[in-house]
Amino acid sequence: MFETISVWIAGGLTLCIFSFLYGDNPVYKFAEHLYVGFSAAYWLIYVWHFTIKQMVINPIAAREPGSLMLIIPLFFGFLMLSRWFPERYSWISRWSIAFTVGIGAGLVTIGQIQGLLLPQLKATILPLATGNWHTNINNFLIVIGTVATLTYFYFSRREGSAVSKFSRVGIIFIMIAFGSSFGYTVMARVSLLIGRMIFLFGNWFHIVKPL
Amino acid sequence: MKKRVPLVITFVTGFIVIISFFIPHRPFGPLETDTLIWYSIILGFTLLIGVDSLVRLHVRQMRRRKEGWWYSIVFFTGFFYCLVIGIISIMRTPNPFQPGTIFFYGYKTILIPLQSTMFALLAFFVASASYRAFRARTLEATLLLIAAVIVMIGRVPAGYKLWTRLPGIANWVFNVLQMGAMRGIMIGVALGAVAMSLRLILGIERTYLS
Amino acid sequence: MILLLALAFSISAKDTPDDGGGSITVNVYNIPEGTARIELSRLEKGDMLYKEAGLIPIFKGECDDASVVDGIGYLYRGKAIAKDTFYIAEMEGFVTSSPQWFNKSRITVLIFLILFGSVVLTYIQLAKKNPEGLFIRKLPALDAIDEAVGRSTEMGKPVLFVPGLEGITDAGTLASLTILEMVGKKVAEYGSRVIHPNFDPIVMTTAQETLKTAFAEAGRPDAFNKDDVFYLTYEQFGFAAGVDGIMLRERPGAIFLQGYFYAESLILAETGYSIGAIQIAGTNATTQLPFFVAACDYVLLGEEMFAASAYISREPRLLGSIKGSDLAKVVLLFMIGAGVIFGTIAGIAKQGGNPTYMQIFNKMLEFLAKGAK
Amino acid sequence: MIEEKRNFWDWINSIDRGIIYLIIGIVIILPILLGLKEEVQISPSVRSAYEMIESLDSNDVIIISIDYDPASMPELQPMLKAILRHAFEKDVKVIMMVFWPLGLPIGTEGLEEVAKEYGKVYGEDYVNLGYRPGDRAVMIDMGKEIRNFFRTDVNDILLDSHTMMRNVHNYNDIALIVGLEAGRFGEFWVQYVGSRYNQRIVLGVTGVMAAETYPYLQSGQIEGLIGGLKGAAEYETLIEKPGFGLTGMAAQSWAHIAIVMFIIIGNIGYFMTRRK
Repeated sequence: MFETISVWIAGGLTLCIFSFLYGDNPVYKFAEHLYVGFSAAYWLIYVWHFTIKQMVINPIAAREPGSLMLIIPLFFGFLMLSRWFPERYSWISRWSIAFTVGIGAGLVTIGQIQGLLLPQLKATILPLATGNWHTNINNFLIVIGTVATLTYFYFSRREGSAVSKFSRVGIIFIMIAFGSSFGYTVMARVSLLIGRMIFLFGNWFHIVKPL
Repeated sequence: MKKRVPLVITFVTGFIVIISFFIPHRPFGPLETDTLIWYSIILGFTLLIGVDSLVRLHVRQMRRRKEGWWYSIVFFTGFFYCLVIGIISIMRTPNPFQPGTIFFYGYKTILIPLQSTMFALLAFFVASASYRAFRARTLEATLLLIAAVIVMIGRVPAGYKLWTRLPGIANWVFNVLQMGAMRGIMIGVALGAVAMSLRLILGIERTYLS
Repeated sequence: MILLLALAFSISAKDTPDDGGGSITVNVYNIPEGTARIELSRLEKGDMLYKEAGLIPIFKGECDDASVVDGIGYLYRGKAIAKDTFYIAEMEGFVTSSPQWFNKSRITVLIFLILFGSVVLTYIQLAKKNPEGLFIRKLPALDAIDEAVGRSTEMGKPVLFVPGLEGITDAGTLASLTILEMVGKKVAEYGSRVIHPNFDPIVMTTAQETLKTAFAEAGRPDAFNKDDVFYLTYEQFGFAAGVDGIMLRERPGAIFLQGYFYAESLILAETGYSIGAIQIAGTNATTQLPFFVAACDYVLLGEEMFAASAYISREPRLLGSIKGSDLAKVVLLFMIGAGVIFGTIAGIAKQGGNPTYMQIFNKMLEFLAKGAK
Repeated sequence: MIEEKRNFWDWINSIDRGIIYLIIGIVIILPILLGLKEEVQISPSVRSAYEMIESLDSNDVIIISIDYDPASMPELQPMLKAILRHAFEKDVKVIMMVFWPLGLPIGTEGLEEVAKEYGKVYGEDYVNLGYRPGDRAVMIDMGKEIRNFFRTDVNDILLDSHTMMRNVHNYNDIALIVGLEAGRFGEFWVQYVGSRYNQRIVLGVTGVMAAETYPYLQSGQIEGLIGGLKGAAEYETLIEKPGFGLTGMAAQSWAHIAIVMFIIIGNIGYFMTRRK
């Protein structure tokens, strides 16, 4: 019984959202606001369970060594909500923001160099004489594609220079990349619709095998 | 105090993360571990900033009886419904997210259909956009179009039926032609990101404090 | 017979390299056929008995024992347990663990970081001294801004500027604000109007300030209407629907989609295309670029956005970063070029029966980045 | 007559979007209702992902990271189930964790469902760690000790009380990481775990993310790549357990054909109207 009601509500809400195809309308707006409200409260439960309870309260309750220190980040976390405090003190929230910005920046610096720049550079240095002409051609195209794209994004080049002319090759590769990425995205979006349709005709109307 | 302290905090925390990457020795290694845990706890609260502004926005709209204010009532209906079933589940079970709790049912009934249908709408929009915008106006647009069509057809079983080598060609376009350009773009973006991060750590970029 | 002996189950241990201490790396070799699990035990110097120390994963035959104390000697013993038998491997000398001051395996990252960092900082200093002295290519989309605003004014239509869905800390949003400043100046000069719907409240306040300054600098501070920069909603598709509505109602002559966008990008770009506006897009969201390229007249592709904002603002920090990245690209290109040529020669040599160069080539690559297992 | 002709090409050049929506709806619904089946061809990147898991021994431990939410569920949930079936079939032990806040319940549901199919026991064969904010920070600290961030599992039970976790401390004890990605976290797994800790990674990504993930495949930073619903269908074919992925393939095929048709028609219209 409970399951059935749940599926009927879910099916109805699905149709509400689909009504957007006809244009922005009150039914769609109703569903949209319901969604936003529901997910907002969902985040509250998340922060409680995973941040406050599991990461701060539980270790302190278990008297783990050093766990009392966890109150400090908890305090700075609350500071994020600067608008809860009198305007005069709201600048303190910048301390928490600065903390996350600093760590984020440090992580990006390391991650991009170690995880992207160096390995991708290494993977582009491909020998063009491997004994297999097929691989040779592919390697050549990969090297040219990368080099030409990098040249396209070289902003110190002057109009009409040889570098500028070569960068035209880059735009060809970039367009092919965007095209194939577009094709893949079409696939992704269509899959999502298929998922919803199978829900409607399977879980709700029981015409086909449900999810 | 208002600007200097945040700049110092950004510098110190960024520096800890970078230096402890190279120096595993005490105090840096353990310091990194603790800093990252603190980071995670503070970051948890950024989720709340969005919730906070949303609630405020809708309270304001209801007070001012702004046009469409009754949607704010819908917002709060969803909000309190989720909050109540969430709290009930927290009190009843150690894990409110476990299948079987009423919180989970709420999620399945409301959140899944709404969120996934919103994205499913994109299938219609992407079809209409491809029809409208994919015109062979220039050489660039033509290349984009051809690559898109090859991948679209080559990535589904129909492509194989059309021409058995089409899936292979689609894979080749992706693995070789697409890959090189995407790598070039990614390297460029990564350089920009590292430059931006260094600017942040060194206090040259301060827009986030304004 | 010798072959059989060489394949006997054996164990070795050493201080875990490049770590903060308190860990010993244990390896086992020639794991016997049919082994179900390998138990590890260790003997502390001065003790009499071996104590349990966990399991060694069979898939790699290696584990780090992180429960040791620095400076104390340990002996390890591996016990490979098969269905109805077991094999034992023991070590000869004691090992101790110790912390290291520098992680040698990460030297390449450090070199890169120092070189790139100093290049960027030097350029920022140079740009501070002489911002006009650093050359950056002018992008066609920038010329188009003038044209788009002009034509829009001629038709008596407003200009729409959408700043994307990210907050103020996103590089794309920051670049978007610089471009907004330029658009704002043009709009003020032509006496037109700019509509600026927002997703993020902080971006909204910043955009108001930016436009106010832009109108003032153009000599028309009174022409700026604060209500044209407004907050729309905090929900992705709600925002898309709202902007769509604005496009259909106000029929802007020029649309700027500048900033970080998500899946809604294609809804916005398509509606803009269908009302026949000149569209100038720019985003650092690589996944959304294809839609903009297909549906917009001019697109700033990723990094081009940052270059454009540096070009417009001439801010040393932006200019310096772009020039620094440019120099880094040149270096990378040279490394790729030299590497490919050397690799090709090495490949030819290898086919000719001389593998030495190929070995050097592979060593060099290994230095750049450690390969996956 | 000429007037009429031009009208036709104009119409072709600007078909009303309602008609497009209708046709797309039909070509997706019909194959589902008719229960059309399609076979898929296996692409090399999915095969290498499959072979990676196939090469694991029983009792090896893998991490599966749920980095998506209901919006991308139709693409990634079939991958989750297929990979879980493959892993449990081989008696590989699974640790599940989540980095997208709204993804935990669907991930848990998939895990429990497949675990039940194979009679697996919680704590012995699989563990659910739950969610932590701070993605990259969590990934890095887990390389030192998983318990730094996860003292307990999602149910507040200490990790040490689960038999399968007793000897699992960091990535050294993890045979493989499988990331199911709808956003940038796949890149984070590669950059902060793959490169830093030399960890083997297989990614399953949505179609949108596929383009950005291929460079990591070519550079060997990931061992395999499963892209979109088609990738899921390929994986289901490889483990011979058809699921949602294969069910959707016929509709997928027809929708793509319809969209390509629209593109072709649009271009014909464009050239015919422009010629005049």
